[in-house]
Amino acid sequence: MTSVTEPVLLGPYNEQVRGLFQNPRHAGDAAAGNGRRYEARASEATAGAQILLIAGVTEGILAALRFRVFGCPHLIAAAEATCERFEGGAVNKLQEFSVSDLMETLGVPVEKMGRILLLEDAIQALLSQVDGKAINRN
Amino acid sequence: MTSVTEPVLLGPYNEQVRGLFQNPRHAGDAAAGNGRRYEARASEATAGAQILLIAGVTEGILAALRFRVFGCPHLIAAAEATCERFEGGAVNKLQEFSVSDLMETLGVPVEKMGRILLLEDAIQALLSQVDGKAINRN
Amino acid sequence: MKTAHGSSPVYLDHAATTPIDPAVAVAMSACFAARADYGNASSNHIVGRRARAAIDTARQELGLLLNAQPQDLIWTSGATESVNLAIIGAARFRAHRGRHLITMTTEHKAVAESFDALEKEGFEVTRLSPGVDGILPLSDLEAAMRDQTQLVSIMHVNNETGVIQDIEAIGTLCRSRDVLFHTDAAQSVGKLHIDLEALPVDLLSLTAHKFRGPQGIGALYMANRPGCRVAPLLHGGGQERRLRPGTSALHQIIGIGVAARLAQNRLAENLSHVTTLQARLWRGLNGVSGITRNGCAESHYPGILNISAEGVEGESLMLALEPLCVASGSACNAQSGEPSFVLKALGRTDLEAQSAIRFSYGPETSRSDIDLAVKLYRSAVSRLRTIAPDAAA
Amino acid sequence: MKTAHGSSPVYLDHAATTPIDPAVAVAMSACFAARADYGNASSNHIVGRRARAAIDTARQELGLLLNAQPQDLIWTSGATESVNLAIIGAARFRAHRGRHLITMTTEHKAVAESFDALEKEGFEVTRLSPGVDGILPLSDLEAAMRDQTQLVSIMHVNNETGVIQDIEAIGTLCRSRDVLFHTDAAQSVGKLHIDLEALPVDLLSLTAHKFRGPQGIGALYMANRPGCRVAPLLHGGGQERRLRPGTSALHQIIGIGVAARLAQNRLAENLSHVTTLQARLWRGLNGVSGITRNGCAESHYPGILNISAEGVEGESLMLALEPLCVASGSACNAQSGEPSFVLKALGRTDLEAQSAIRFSYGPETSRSDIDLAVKLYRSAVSRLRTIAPDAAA
Ligand SMILES: Cc1ncc(COP(=O)(O)O)c(C=O)c1O
Ligand SMILES: Cc1ncc(COP(=O)(O)O)c(C=O)c1O
Repeated sequence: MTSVTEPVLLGPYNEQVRGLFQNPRHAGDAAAGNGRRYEARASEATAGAQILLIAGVTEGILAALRFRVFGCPHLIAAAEATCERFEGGAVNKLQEFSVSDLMETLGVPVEKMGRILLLEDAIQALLSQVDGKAINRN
Repeated sequence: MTSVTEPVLLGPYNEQVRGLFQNPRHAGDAAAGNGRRYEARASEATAGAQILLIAGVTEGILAALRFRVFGCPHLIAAAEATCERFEGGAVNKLQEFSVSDLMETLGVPVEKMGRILLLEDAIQALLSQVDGKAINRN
Repeated sequence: MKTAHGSSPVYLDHAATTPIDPAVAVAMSACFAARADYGNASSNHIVGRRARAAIDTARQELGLLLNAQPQDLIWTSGATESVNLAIIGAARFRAHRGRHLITMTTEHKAVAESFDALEKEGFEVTRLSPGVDGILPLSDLEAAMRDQTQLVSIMHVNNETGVIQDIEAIGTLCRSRDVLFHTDAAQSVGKLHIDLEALPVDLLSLTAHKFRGPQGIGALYMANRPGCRVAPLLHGGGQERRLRPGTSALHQIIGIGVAARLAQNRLAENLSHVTTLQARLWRGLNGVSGITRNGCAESHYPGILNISAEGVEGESLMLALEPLCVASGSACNAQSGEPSFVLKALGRTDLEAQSAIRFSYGPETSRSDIDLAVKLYRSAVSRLRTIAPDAAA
Repeated sequence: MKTAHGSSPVYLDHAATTPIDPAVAVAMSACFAARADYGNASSNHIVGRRARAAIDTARQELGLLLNAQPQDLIWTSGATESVNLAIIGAARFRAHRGRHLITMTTEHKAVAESFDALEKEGFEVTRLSPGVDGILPLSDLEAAMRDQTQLVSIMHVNNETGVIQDIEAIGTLCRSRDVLFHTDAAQSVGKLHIDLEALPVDLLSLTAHKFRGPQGIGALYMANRPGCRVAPLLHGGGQERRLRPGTSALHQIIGIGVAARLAQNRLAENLSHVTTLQARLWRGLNGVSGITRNGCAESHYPGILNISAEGVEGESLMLALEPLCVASGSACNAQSGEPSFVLKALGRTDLEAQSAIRFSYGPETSRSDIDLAVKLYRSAVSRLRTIAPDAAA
């Protein structure tokens, strides 16, 4: 019966979500270093979930990518996973962000897709702020 | 809790009913001896219970009083108790028969009064057959 | 426990309720033992999730017994509630399809009175009588069907006689007319093989305590087909697909699940056991003069044998049979003393019906229990006949 | 049992369901042990009589807890069914007296949805809002009454906030207007002193699993007064004065009886225990900035404490509180994620309502459980606020 026991223990949050939620190392403000600081916000119309992405960009590189979230564990975990993945890489790598991949790895229930789309909105907003020329957006 | 246990064990039939039902010594035909034989019958309109009283009378004495019953345990017990009581006594003693006394000793539920009245009917019928003059009926 | 005789009761009333299987009792007690195992399945925490998981497991177990999808099973408090929900719920939900309903005269009171209630709401009910064998002729059902007929309810195994109706043929007829078919299977589930994937049954009612599970828990099977829906009778917290709200009774559901699993594992074995017992019982009683077997012997669940005897009054017979625990008529009208309407529908007179004794037995009944029953029955009948006036015999 | 942390759950969700009392579990298991103790109470033999006697004893035990006549208690499958039977049953039975009904916006869904169902049948329902303290002003009730008003249903203790309504005053007002009064006492029976000889209550609903009895069994109290009657929702074998048929669930009824007896014996002790715990919990949480206690502190059952916190999202708070088992909103809508309609009726915004945590505890809750709750709550709130954008704080 281990097959039923584990989901029962974890509930709607898989190991990864629990780990990221418990220890969100990228939560908080970005020290932008000597680069430029960008902020992008997205929130649900009903004033439910909110997300704030804060980036420190130096020569097309995301020297820092941080978040603040008011929202459910899946959104916190998704934000943390995203910052973890893209911090230190080129800004235009952010285009590889994929809602469906994230939902799959984090086991986000479909009815919560709206929350993850919020994260996508924030990323798009961030991208549109950062100097458009350095980035190939197609 | 003995107070609840006992009625639970016995159900609607008290010790006396059970004893009389189990061992109805006056069930069956009366050997009328050298006296006269009388029979009285009573039955429910719905062709339910039936009772037959058989008496052997010698000089105003119920030398034998027997019954046959098709009916419930209370009626069988009531018939047996009645025969037991009146056999060997004067016929006119039968007038002492009391439905309410019998119902009380035997713990007959009120909704069964009709059955005991059947027994009374049979006794009345018996009395009216036996020579009326010897008996003081007021 | 002792009876008024001082001897132990011999329980041959399994159609009223069965002893609980010891393994069922253990599983239920285990769920009380740890605080963390006794949760509210609607709660959003580990204790609630554990309760939900246990309930899902039970639903699977019952699903396997019936070869039904677990999600098509709705927990209720027993067959009475299932039957009411099925009949009243479907009739109301489908009132726009027609207001004519068909059932039988030999159904359990839960069915009969659900239809009575619907009549007061303006539905029209046809109540078909079986033949003297207890079986409903299919042609009678066919003849009773009208354009406005929307629901048929015919029980599977009769609780008084053990007679089995041909629910496959009935269901097939109903499907061909686009009429919903409910069957009260309280007396057959866990005892006879039932395959709901194969059977054309839309709604099926069952109760755990007739197959060695706990009292007070049952289920309604509702096929996942268009038009097969019921309006709920109770309203509240949204449990059981909003069809039957209320905090799920965890230990009860665990109990019915285990009972279903055990019943499935032992179905063939149990059936062959009661078949042997019935043969033994019938052999023992058959010689008694003036007795009649109520209901046919062919299409019949062998765990129930119902016998009328001429010239014997039922209540006295019951007492004379002590310490045997048997039923005279249905357990449900045992208190009323009315002659069984089921036996009267088979053509028995009031007197014949009142003299009926239902013997019902199960896996834990032994051959010596049966032999005692034979001995007691024979002597009781002969003793009471000796006492009775000639005209009654 | 372990949680996802590997630590044992700390169960502070007694308003959803309580752990079963070990003595209740023992009594229930005992009734399974001997075949002869597990009968059908409708059967006419020793096993049936024993079942009836045990059921009578349980009815007496519950009667003593409530100071009610045993015969005025009807067994049901729980408060959901009791509430439905009381409200729908009484409204239908008394429809000739008028078709106007009154209730509150903060009732349990079983009550709220029973009234919704009656509205569809053509009854008119007035739903009164409480003040921000959760209490229904008596003058509002009085003002809502009309000549056609035939039934008022106001709960005793609210399941989310613990707020106590003045059922004595409400009942007195109803009596003076010849209006029937039902109260959903699922959260108060066995916890607060209730004297039905003294209280002007006509119908009262209760469920065993909220006072350490088994799930799936409850009762409806119906005062023996002229005009106080309900139409049954289920039809069948005639049990429970024909108001609630179905084979009586013997072990369940034994369980509620024992639970009632124990609750009565320990009422004062238990109440003082939860009062102490509540003081300790509130002392511990009181200092957290931006928190609000939902419902007034004065007329309040101390076994429930409901707290909203600014700038904290409810679902994340629930996860951060593990291994604490608490509720966010009513257990009944835990799955839906909708903000609690009860808290919104007290004037909370969606966000405030969503951040609410209901702590509920009972006799077996220890001071260290409470201390752990305080510690976990404080750190969870501060951690989530740190993560949140400023605007949400
Ligand atoms: C055929 C049949 N239907 C329905 C029922 C009702 O079951 P329950 O009393 O468990 O509700 C019974 C048993 O009492 C039965 O034998
Ligand atoms: C106030 C209130 N009423 C009714 C109920 C319904 O009780 P049950 O789920 O046992 O039917 C509950 C609990 O769920 C409750 O808290």
